[in-house]
Amino acid sequence: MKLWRTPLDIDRLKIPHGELHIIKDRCKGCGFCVEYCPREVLELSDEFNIKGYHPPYVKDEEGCADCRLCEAICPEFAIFVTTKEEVESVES
Amino acid sequence: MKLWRTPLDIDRLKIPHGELHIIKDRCKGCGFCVEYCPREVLELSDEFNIKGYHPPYVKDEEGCADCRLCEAICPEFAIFVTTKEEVESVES
Amino acid sequence: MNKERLKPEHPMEALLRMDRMPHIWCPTCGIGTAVSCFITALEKIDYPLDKVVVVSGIGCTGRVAGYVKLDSFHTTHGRPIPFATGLKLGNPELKVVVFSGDGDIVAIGGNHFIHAARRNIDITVICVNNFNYAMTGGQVAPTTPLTALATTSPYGCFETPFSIPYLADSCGAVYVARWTALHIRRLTKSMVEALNKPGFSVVEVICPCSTLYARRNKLGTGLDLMKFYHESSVIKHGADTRELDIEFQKPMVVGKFVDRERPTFLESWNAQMKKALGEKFQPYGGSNEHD
Amino acid sequence: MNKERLKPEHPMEALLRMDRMPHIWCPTCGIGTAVSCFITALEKIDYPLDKVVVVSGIGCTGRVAGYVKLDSFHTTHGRPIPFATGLKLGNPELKVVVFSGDGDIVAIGGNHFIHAARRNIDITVICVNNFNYAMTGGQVAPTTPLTALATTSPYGCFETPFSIPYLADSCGAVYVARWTALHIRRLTKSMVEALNKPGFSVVEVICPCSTLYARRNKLGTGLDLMKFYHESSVIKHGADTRELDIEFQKPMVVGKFVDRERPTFLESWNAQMKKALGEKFQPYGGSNEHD
Amino acid sequence: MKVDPKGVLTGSYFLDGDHACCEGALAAGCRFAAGYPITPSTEVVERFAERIPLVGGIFIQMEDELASSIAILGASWAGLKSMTVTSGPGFSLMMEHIGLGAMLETPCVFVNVQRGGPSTGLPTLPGQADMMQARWGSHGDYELISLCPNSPQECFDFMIDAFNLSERYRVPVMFMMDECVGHMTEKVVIPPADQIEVVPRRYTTLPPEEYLPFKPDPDLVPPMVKVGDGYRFHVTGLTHDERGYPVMSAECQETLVHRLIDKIRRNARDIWIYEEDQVDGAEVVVISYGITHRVALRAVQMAREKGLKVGMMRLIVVWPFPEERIRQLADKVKAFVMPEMNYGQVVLELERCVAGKAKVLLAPHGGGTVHKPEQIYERIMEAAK
Amino acid sequence: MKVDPKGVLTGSYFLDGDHACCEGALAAGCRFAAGYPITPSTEVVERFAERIPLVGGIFIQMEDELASSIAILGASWAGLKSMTVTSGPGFSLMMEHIGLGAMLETPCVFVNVQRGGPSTGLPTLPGQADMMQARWGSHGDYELISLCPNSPQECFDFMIDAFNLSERYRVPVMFMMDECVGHMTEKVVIPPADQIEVVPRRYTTLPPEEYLPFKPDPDLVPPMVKVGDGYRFHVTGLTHDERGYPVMSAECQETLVHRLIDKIRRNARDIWIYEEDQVDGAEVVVISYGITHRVALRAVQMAREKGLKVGMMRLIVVWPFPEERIRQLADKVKAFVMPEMNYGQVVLELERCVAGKAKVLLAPHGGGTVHKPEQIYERIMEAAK
Amino acid sequence: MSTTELKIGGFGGQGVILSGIIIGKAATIFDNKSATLTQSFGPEARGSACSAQVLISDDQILYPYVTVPDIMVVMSQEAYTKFEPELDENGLLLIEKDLVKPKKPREKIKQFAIPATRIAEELGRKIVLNIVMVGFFTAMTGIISAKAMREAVKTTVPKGTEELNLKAFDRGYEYGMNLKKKGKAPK
Amino acid sequence: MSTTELKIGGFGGQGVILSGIIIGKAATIFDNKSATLTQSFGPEARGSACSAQVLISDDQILYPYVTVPDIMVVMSQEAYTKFEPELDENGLLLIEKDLVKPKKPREKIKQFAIPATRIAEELGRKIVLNIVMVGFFTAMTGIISAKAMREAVKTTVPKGTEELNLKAFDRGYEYGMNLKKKGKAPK
Ligand SMILES: Cc1ncc(C[n+]2csc(CCOP(=O)(O)OP(=O)(O)O)c2C)c(N)n1
Ligand SMILES: Cc1ncc(C[n+]2csc(CCOP(=O)(O)OP(=O)(O)O)c2C)c(N)n1
Ligand code: SF4
Ligand code: SF4
Ligand code: SF4
Ligand code: SF4
Ligand code: SF4
Ligand code: SF4
Ligand SMILES: [Mg+2]
Ligand SMILES: [Mg+2]
Repeated sequence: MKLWRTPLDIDRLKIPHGELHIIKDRCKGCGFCVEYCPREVLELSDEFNIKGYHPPYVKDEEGCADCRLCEAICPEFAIFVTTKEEVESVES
Repeated sequence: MKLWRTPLDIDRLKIPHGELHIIKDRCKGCGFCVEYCPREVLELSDEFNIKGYHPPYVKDEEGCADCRLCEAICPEFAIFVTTKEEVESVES
Repeated sequence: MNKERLKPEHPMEALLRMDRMPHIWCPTCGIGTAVSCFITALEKIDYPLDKVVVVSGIGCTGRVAGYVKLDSFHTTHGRPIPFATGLKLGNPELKVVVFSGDGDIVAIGGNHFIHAARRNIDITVICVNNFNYAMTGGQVAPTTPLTALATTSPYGCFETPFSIPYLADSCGAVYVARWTALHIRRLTKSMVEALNKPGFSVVEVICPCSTLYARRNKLGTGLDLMKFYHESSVIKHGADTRELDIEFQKPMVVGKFVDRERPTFLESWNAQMKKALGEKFQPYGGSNEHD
Repeated sequence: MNKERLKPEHPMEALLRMDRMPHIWCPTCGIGTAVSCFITALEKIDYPLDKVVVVSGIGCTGRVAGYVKLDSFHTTHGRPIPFATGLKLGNPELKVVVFSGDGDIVAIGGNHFIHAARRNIDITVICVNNFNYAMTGGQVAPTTPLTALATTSPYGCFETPFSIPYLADSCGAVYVARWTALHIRRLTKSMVEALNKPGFSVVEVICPCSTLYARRNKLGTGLDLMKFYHESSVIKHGADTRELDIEFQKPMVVGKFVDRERPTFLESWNAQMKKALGEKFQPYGGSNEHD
Repeated sequence: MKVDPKGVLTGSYFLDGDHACCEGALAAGCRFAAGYPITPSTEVVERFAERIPLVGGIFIQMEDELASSIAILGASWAGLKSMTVTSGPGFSLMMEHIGLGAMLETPCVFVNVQRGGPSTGLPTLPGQADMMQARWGSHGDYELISLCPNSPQECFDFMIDAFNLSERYRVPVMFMMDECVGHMTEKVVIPPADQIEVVPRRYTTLPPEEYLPFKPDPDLVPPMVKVGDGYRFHVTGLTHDERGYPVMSAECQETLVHRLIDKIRRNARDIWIYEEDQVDGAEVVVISYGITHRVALRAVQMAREKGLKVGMMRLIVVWPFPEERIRQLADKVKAFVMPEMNYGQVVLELERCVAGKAKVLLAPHGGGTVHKPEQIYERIMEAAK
Repeated sequence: MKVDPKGVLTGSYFLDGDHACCEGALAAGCRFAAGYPITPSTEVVERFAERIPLVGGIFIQMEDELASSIAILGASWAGLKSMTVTSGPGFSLMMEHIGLGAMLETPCVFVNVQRGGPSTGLPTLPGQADMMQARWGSHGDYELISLCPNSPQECFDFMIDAFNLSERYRVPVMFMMDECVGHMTEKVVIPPADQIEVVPRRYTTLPPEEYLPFKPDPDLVPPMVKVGDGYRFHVTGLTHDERGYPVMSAECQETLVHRLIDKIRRNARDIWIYEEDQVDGAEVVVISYGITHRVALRAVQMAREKGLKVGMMRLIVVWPFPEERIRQLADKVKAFVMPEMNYGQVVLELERCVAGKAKVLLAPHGGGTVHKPEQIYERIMEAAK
Repeated sequence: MSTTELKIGGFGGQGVILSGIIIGKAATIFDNKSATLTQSFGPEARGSACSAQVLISDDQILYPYVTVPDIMVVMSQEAYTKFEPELDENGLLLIEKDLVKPKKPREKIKQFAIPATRIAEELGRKIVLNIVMVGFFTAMTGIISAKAMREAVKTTVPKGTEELNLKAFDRGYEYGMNLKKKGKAPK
Repeated sequence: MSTTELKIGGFGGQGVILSGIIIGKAATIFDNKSATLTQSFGPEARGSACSAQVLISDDQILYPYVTVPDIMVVMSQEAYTKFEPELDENGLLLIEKDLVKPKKPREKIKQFAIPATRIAEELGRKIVLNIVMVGFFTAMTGIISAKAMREAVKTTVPKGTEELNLKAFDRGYEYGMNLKKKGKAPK
């Protein structure tokens, strides 16, 4: 097993996290993503989209664990996650 | 329980038995009755009926136990049994 | 002791359309025997025979409706069950019997069979399983044992057949039995029980088609075949319905497998409507209508 | 680690007909989630997606074929299974998926379902059970739980529903699972397993119709209902399929219930013909045809 | 005969055609419906399911249309007036049992709320393209009766006629609505029960020994019996003799099937229902049925405003087709125009009966919506040329 | 295109029509049949079941006719030529999928060996009473092609035409045999494979990005693709646009359904197949199809012997009906006689096209056996009066 | 013109059809007029624009369709966008104030708005917004008597909700009458 | 007359249709004639009278049905009773000796019998009685060559039974030729 060298700056090593993309006008405000996000990252907004629904917004930008449950659960294909480029992590 | 008087002539007391009626022209000679009669009372004849089949005949007139299996098994409704009037029995 | 009748006539004649005899069934075909048992069963149930109706589909077995002297309907292939459903719901005091073939009941008619069982429509289904579509000349059926020959499986059947009792059981039938046509007494008894049982009851009658199935598979005469099945079958009341598969020329399990209680369709209708509508409900059918 | 895409687009777009979005499904309807799981499953199976075909019947779920960017057929109500059978036998190298509703699969289509299972046709059936006929406005279905309201059971459903896994099992399906639409990971995994399994595989997806069923039965929002089922359901792999009935607003059992081996229809055809015809047999289908 | 008042919801209502159709059935005494949901007809049975437990009768949603269409035959023989309701795809599935109904001479009503076809087509939008199917859709030869209402009130009224005709002639009657009429809401007046005349089932008066289930009266219609009354009768879809026994011969076929056909053809004068308006002296007569009639009215108005003498004939009973009347009109007018929501169906019969004596112009429309009145108007003007 | 020789059983045989029909299908390249047994058609699939494992293809006996009739559509899209075989009651059950086949423009062949109807009727005896059903039996508007052979040889020959027409126009073709032809045995000559011409499926030459599955060529027929070739296309029984996507509008309906109809109507001249004999100068022309043609021949002989000028026209393609030719003939002859084994079906179209220009006499027959030649002869003599 | 053509638009779930039914019922059953209601709906319409068309006349109605609406009631933006252009150039347009952001109306069109949703919410059930609109319609058009309309509301809405709905009707009606009083509306 | 009309009658299971097929095949495939075989069968016919009709001609056959048979081959009493009256008044009637008890033949009818069942039984398989009859037919009518007939028998009967069947054919044929030699039959 390969041994990693001790990180230079342990604080800068983050768990990988996700960047959320919400296609607002596709959303029907069902709340599945909000309800099932294990990190409680999302919340329904007050804003109306073009169809008159309240799409979610990212309440806790940093909290997302990139688990992609929201992406999988959304019945409207309206939310997805990309892995954030971890500029701050030791290994790129 | 009512007690029966001893029969006057024990020999004349017979088990009830059946009289066979074979509607020859209805028979298709399948042999079910012959095969399944528990008393081997029946046998297929050599005679042809109107349809060209060999209907059974009663080989053992006295052997029939009036069980009516032949009647029940015949797929052609071609054989049936009536209970013989037991003139010889003690109780009519 | 009965007086001998003056003019003895076959005791079943009263319940048969004698003006249509001889029937079309081949020599050694067991369908006639199944009918004979049915007639005996009718005599044993305590029900006015004017109120008993026979419904058949199309097929050799489907001809039964035409020979039994009751109100009787020879309908379309595969649809005797929904016709019977209409009859029964149309007049709940009728006792409705579907007497038809395996093709009728579980091939083209399979959907009606499973749904009527699920709903527990109060009818009795007597299904003659002769392992093929006989009337049309001996094609493979969903009951043909693996490897058996039939006109449309000329190289041997390769489709796993249905077990009718298992299918009936898994869809909710309240009474399920299987006998060969030669289990006269037991078959008759099952018919009586099925007729007396409220709800969807099924009696499978094994009688391999002697003309087409037996001949094509070189299984000897119809009598040989019937004897084989009758003698080799194993009676196992209450057997697990998952274990009732029929294999080509192997011993099979017969018996009464299911006898359970469930409210019938009409009982459920009446109960639910009463519950929901109370006094406003105009009950329809059931004994109150016809007492 | 992936480079962030320049123009991020939804990763499922490649497999969806984006020109047809938004889809017709109501807010909080779980069908979309089931499709999402299906897309993920497709990405996980090792099969060229050009060779994967989706067949639907008619219904809300029946619209799936129209949204998935694969060769796809929106056929007639109740008949996706026999259409799929024709496709599969017509070109055995296809992977054929039937994605349709409970009405389609076990009401009008019940006969095809039981026969395809019996024959072990090598297709995967994904059946969305939303407890009613949704597309036509929320009528009672053979899956509606007892006492639930529907437009054609305005006083409460009084017919015992089918248990789809039990029906599938008793007719011979080789793989049977049930999940709610919110069991994302598990549902996806079952879809992958079903797609990889040769033979007739069935995945039931519970997602009660939020617009018609939930509203009429006053069960709150679709989210409430989905949560209820997701949270209250009990996972029981290998559960006895006879014990999978769904009762109105009661916990239900989910899991993978059946995973057995049986030769598929085409395997049986090839084997039987080879046995009977030897060299004369021109094998059709199977890998030899298309390698 | 007066109808059983239990089913009659006397009063004035604002109802759509589907609901009115259901009320018509109940008023006519229908006590059994079997159905399978399909847009745009489902409302008929939805209402039936709601109303029937209050009236005394039964509704069953069957597993498919094959089942519904035969369940109603069973119920009819059990003595109930019965119906099923469907639309295009379901109607196609009922064809076998429409034939069985004709062969068993079973009174019953098939309601088809027509939508756009073929196949799944336009499930929520109107069409009139099942008209030929209503006549020819089952295998073999037979004749039935088809009616077309054009408003919710007529859905109510003519359902009673439909049941009456079906009892009178012992035939399945096709009640050919369309999505427009089915989903259109208007005032519907339901009269008191004692103002509704229903044709009673013609039961035999003979004892079981003398009764033959398929021996016709002089009007070619055989009296009927109910199951369970001790007649021990037999009924079969095979070609049968007067006893109802199968007889497989060309002679029996000729006797039976010819009668089944003549039963309708020879009684056609009593079956035809149509309306006429200003046909006397008309140059052009517009013939239409169902909702299309109401659309054609506007086109006719437009043409009349231009001074054209345009008559209208509206078919309520479309099958049997009123040949006789058409032949009479054909001698008098210059042209006929027939708008249909299809690419030419009933117009073929019209053209046949006109036999070249006048022009016949079709104003076709694929369905999905009704004609624009202009489309019909143009044909009228063309016809007048 | 030359046919795949594997299915061609070149040689001379003494075969019945059902078996010849099967050989015709195999010779035409049919490699998939789905069926459900029904007299008098079952022999076709029985032979297919026996022959196909030797040829490379597959037969499946489905659970019912609903299933068979849609399985063949699936197989056709998978790239195989496919057929199903049935008779009256089964044909009625196939109506929904005949409509689907028309809507999806799926090449395939439906064989109906006609027996006596309606309903179960006369299962083992002939009829010709499903002819209108073949045209109108499914809901909605569409047009198909129907052929009628009159001998085992023609069962072979015209099955090849049936498959060819179905590929050429992307329509289900109805092969309307009857029990007589199906169960009649005669010499059948099967030519060598290289003498059999088959119409190849017209596959698109466009790449997936450009291909639209329902965009027609100028002849109104859209090229096709096979499943699994990477086109990721969609097909629906709903009214659809050229992409195959559902569009629920009257406009889309008009574009699509009108084209489906015109595809046949406008190409009718290339589809019609008929034979004529001595029609020039004839006073009376006898028009017939199927087995009835061979019976009519004797009647015509009898009339000719009496010195009457009688022409014969025999329809091989019955639908589309050869309107144009009938109109021409109607100008020239005094009367037409049409014998049919029904109480008047195709004769209605004849009468319509003749448009009063000549008499039209039907020689009806209920089926169960063929006409007595005298019955036709009498009508000819009556027509000549 | 003896026939008034009315079109009501909104999205599925707003009770568009029900408002059409109430108006038609009031006209036919309680006001002795003729009325024909037709509707457009479809599977595609789940949640998207749907409409009810009502013809109201003193005579029998033959041709049953609205061609050029004289009056239009609009409860959603999508319906506004889709249907407004159909309105007769002299037509009357009634809109839901918060849900519809109209463009400048065409020259001769009379256009009035009511915050029906807000009023409905005040009454405690957003769902009665359609009845508020119906009340507003009654006031602004006068073609059907308020009495008949109230009767129709009472006999059409689900049992147990009559009072609430009548209140909603009245609020809409009053709002309209006030507008009229202020001289802003047709009399 | 260029067309010979033949009817073969018996009961189901006797191979009536097969004999028709052999004759038709011999005519068409091996003797360059035309032949049309039609059959009557039905569900009612299980075990009861059934028949095959064959037209044999040098020209193309149009009208495909037997109307008045010139030749009749009868293998059962029931068939005899049912079909015999149809035979042409100058016709030829060939019967199975043991199975058919004929009445006195009509005036000009030529009638000959063969104990085909017995012959078949002698050959060990009662089932070939139909082939014996076919041989007898060949000898007595001469319309098809014995060579063609033998060829047809050989290629039509089940594989493995060719020899037996040819023997049966020959026995029937010889029986007929002998009858003819004895001057009892048409030449
Ligand atoms: C719709 C339809 N399809 C097919 C047939 C032809 N058919 C008549 S009977 C029969 C099968 C009979 O099989 P089964 O029900 O097992 O009865 P059996 O003759 O074996 O007793 C079939 C396929 C038909 N009459 N109707
Ligand atoms: C032959 C036929 N019958 C009925 C219909 C009408 N129909 C369309 S979808 C549907 C039911 C849909 O229910 P389900 O399959 O459960 O799908 P869901 O809409 O619930 O997803 C029905 C009955 C039809 N299209 N065709
Ligand atoms: S990826 Fe996971 S953690 Fe991130 S928002 Fe989605 S569900 Fe929440
Ligand atoms: S799951 Fe999708 S549709 Fe539902 S709220 Fe979240 S983004 Fe919107
Ligand atoms: S009644 Fe019994 S014992 Fe007598 S013959 Fe019949 S089967 Fe034999
Ligand atoms: S069982 Fe009946 S048919 Fe069979 S041999 Fe005996 S009497 Fe004859
Ligand atoms: S064919 Fe078979 S099932 Fe039919 S009657 Fe004969 S033996 Fe019985
Ligand atoms: S109606 Fe029901 S099943 Fe259909 S999309 Fe809406 S919520 Fe889903
Ligand atoms: Mg069977
Ligand atoms: Mg559903």
